[in-house]
Amino acid sequence: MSSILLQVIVSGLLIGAVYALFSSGLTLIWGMMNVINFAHGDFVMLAMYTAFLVWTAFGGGPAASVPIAAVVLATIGVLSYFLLVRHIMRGPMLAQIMGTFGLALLLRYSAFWYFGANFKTLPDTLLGPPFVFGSIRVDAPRLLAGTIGLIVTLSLHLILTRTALGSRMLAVSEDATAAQLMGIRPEHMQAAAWALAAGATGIAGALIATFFYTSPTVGETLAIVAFVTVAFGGFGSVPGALLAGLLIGVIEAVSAFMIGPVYKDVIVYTLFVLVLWTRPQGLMGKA
Amino acid sequence: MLLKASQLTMAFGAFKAVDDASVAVNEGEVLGLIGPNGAGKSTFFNCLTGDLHPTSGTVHFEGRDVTRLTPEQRARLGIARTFQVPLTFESMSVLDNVMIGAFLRHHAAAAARDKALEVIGEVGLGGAAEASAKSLGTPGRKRLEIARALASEPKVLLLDEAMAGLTPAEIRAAIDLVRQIHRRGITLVIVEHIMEVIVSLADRVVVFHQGREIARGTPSEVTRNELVIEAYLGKRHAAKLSGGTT
Amino acid sequence: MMRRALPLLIGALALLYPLLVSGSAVYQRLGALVLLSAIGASAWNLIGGYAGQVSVGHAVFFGAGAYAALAGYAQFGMPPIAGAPIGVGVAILVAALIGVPTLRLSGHYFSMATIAVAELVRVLVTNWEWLGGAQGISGPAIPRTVLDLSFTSAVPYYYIFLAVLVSILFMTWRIEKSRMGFYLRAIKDSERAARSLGVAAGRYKLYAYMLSAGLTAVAGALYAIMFGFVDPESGCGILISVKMLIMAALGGAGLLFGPLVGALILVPLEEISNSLLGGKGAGLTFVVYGAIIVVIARFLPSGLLALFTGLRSPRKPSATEPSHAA
Amino acid sequence: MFLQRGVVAVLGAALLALGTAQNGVAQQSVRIGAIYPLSGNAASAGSSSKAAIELAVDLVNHGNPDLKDVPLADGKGLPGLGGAKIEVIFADNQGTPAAGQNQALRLITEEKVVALIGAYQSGITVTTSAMAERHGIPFMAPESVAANLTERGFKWFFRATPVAGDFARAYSEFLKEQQAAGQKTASIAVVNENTEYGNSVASVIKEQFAKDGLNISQVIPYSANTTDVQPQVLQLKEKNPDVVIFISYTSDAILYAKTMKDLNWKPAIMIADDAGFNDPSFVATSAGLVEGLVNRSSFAVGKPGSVSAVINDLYKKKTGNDLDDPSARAMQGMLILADAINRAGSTEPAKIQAALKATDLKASQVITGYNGVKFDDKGQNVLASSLITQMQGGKYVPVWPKDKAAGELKLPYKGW
Repeated sequence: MSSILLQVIVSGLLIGAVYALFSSGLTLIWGMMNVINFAHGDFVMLAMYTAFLVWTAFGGGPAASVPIAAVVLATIGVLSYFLLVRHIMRGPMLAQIMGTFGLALLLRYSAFWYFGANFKTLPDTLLGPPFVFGSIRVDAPRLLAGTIGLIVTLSLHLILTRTALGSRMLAVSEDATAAQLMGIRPEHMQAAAWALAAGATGIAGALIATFFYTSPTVGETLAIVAFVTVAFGGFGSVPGALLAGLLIGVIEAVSAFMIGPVYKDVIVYTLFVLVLWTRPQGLMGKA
Repeated sequence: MLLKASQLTMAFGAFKAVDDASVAVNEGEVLGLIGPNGAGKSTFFNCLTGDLHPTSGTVHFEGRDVTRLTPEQRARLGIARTFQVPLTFESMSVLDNVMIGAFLRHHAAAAARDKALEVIGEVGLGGAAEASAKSLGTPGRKRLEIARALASEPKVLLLDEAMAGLTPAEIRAAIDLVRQIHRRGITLVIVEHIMEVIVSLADRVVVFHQGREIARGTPSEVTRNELVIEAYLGKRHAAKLSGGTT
Repeated sequence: MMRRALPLLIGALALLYPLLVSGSAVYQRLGALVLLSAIGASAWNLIGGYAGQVSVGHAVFFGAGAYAALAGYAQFGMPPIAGAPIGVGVAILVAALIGVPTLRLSGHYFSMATIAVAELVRVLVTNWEWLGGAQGISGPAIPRTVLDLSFTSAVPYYYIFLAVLVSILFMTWRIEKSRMGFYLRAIKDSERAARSLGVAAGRYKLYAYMLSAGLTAVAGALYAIMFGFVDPESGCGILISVKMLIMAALGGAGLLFGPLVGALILVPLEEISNSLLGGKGAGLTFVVYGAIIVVIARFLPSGLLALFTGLRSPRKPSATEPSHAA
Repeated sequence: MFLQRGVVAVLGAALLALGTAQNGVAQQSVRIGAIYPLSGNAASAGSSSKAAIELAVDLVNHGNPDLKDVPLADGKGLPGLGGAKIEVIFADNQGTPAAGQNQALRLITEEKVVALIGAYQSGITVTTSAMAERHGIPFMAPESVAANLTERGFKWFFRATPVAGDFARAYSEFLKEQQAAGQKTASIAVVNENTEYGNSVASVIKEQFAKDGLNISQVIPYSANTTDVQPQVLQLKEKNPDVVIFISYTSDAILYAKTMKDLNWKPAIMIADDAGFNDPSFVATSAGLVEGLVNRSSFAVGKPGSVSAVINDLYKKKTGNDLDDPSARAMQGMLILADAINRAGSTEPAKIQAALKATDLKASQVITGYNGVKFDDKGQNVLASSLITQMQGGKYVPVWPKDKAAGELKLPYKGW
């Protein structure tokens, strides 16, 4: 294998891990509450601005911006849950699309109003020079984002499967009434899920900001990828999102390199539709 | 023979929910399917209605192989059903619910409405025709499902635990309703775990256990069958049953 | 009395609206825009509202109509309106192709599949030179004959759109009252129960999808005729799909007049807030727009019209024929 | 009943909006409508253009002593109309052709503007100018380059900007000069975004270069607003062309600058076709990554005291950014309109149209690098031209053609 092709695959894996990272919050909400959060991309956008603010305020890098963005976004997540989502999730699916789409516009253009339309970026020297392995180069921000992406998705998975909080949240998602009879307050668990999901999204956004531009409409660019990743991997499955993210990253990179960048979307969407047709529950979703 | 299942097997992976079951339903009879939870009777039932396609074996209706037909195709041939957990059309009125069934044989809305109103009267929901299906309680919903199925003018009606969740008084009313349906010449297949229902309604009973048929005969025969008592009823229930009360 | 007077009043208002605002070309045009959006949303309503299959990819059909109208002009010099039937045909055909596999999917999976297919189509159209590729295609900039339907005033558009909308609503009303309408609602509530009663759910969903697609193409063709331009984003972009859905949902999905009510609220809101706030360039238009959508979703999740159907007796519109009034 | 009340309420609100919109009509001012993307993906560019147009109007209305050569910049308003001031009404096209056309109608019929300027995106200029044409209102397109805009037989459409053919000729001549000077130009790659702008410019460049014997060895179209540009950069790295021409919007431009550094690849000559690479956001975020980048621009800041330098200072004071090329062209468009209205001596559209047709501005009278302004029958400015600039120390400096240069061209490309 030529070293360039190897570099293409490495690059694909890195961006794929990032896709997984910013999709895991979406899949959590989707799987646990059966709510499509159309504002997910705008949550990422808010986290990116948070990182930018942290840097302009006191020059803080990811070490400061990641935890701050996680807390800020978790708060926004809980607020969204109590003020909006709690009320629309029992309604028809259309109300959820309508409500979260409205929320997306509200967040996007509030950011627009506050920060202006200009693109912002963090200095590219924030995290030091790229790592060089032979002929393969891995830039530090992406490596950090990819690594933390793996850690966050794995931790989310462990929280869901190995902790009391996780099993309670799953109990609520399986059967809220039964869970209530067992003394679990569904609203608390759902709020916790939103906090967790939005917090993970906060981490994702703060990390993406280190190598991507930030603008009020950046969420749109990212959201579609997140939707496809989540549906591809299986709604609600965090490991599914990880697998799908990595796959999409590599497929995009290799097809863009070998066939042409304009066709990478064609290939990813076609694959996605094929997966839906043959395996509607996604790669790792429950049947 | 109206409806016949031959050597039906339904496997989910390695697990066989129904294992080589053969059951025939005669025209005009009331057949009971019983068995403990997980015995495979619901799976078997769903193979008859077309909700599931068996892994192997065949289903014949009026001599015709319907194994691969969809539920809607079977409904058109005259197989109707109710659901264990009622699946009423929640956004519609009782009348509209029943009209969905009536539309199968009456394509014009007016004719379907007439048919539906007639059936609604028969099942005793007359006063509630305009009420929303959502407003009904469990007995009402079960009755609505039966009305809906009847409006499709079936030859055979399959009732999936139509009495579950009802009070004894409601059960007695429901049994009367089923008898009345039977008198109209509709063949019935009843899945039940309430013995009283089976004993008072069924001409013949087939008992399932772990996916296999373990006994068949009249209700009194199977309730005396050792295998059935051991596998399913348990001694306590058997004693209760012979006492004749519940 | 009131029940009879109200529809008459609304009908008269609809017919006279361009005269009532004759002093303002902008408000005449606003009327036409409301009707155009209502046409699209009503078309979507057939599959998304009545049958409950939430398509987020109707832009494909909208684009088919819009592109057919203008490609017919650009390639063969046809008047755009002549391309409309071709667009409708293409949309129905494409709907059949997309529908057969995707309508098997349920709930969110269907929605996701429609998004993906629509994005796929958008990317393909972007790379399709015959359709103008990324640059899009323009209609006749200067009308050659009246058949080009290129008017300075919005009033002719208003009446064309009104006639189309009334036809679509009449057709929808007929369907609503018929077996198909009942079946679609049954499928929405419980596909499994519907099938057990002999409803060929797959076929009816496909019919509704194809019909909805064809009517959406009409909306697309009318859009292209009025605006005289379409490119991949304005023809097949995801925003087109979402707007149709939001409009129907806001008024009341699955209700005859739901989409129209949604359009009556959202289109003026969009236009007026853009006129008042857009020039300031602070994005306030969309803050207002988003906030209102959120508030309606929060307090009226089934749409504005649910407010009235909830207050009325539980009697369904199905019982309006006097001979059967109980 | 409720529905009825709703309709009345909506109509009421609408009429109210109409009322307030009309209240602001001032008797003495000449009203011009400006339609730009003030929300959506291109909002960054739209707000810069808005600021530049405001600056142009400010020059006409209040003047500036350092700009004696620029027509009307003496602060006397429009002498041809008794010193009337210009008032610009801005509208947001929201990045959609529909909103652009709706707003055009509003500006024409409600705001009674005498001319329109806009609309940045070519597709929106199509629909917006069609509305102006139907109403017989002059339309000035200062920056939309799509070729078909001037092929529609419009009588009210004027375009001041150079178009793709002009850029392509400039690149070709520039590269041939570099070839003659000993630079390697054996293989040329074109990387273009895949919407109307990138596609049309790329195809014109391909034609022109083929005619001029320049070898394009690689063309990489890609979808705009992409999440990742690593594959594109790796494709370049694999073929290693001597020259790369990027045709990109801001978001992708930022990613290309970063990614080329991350993957450590650069060509000997890197050319950017204006757009994203001239966006103040790009310069602010990425200037340090693209030292030596050759760019195309119609505007470049000249020596201190020159017209362009004075205007750039004024713009910087207003916005905090240097004046970028598309915004400078928007500003130029507004100044051309103002000049024509002044010469028309009337706010009657037909007279403005006639004055626009008679426009004859010299190179010294324009703020951009155009050779002047003169419209042909189709409304295209035949004197429009481009400069070649180079990123030097965080700023674009004009380096070619020689007579308009303010700095020395430094090759090869340095990058970071």
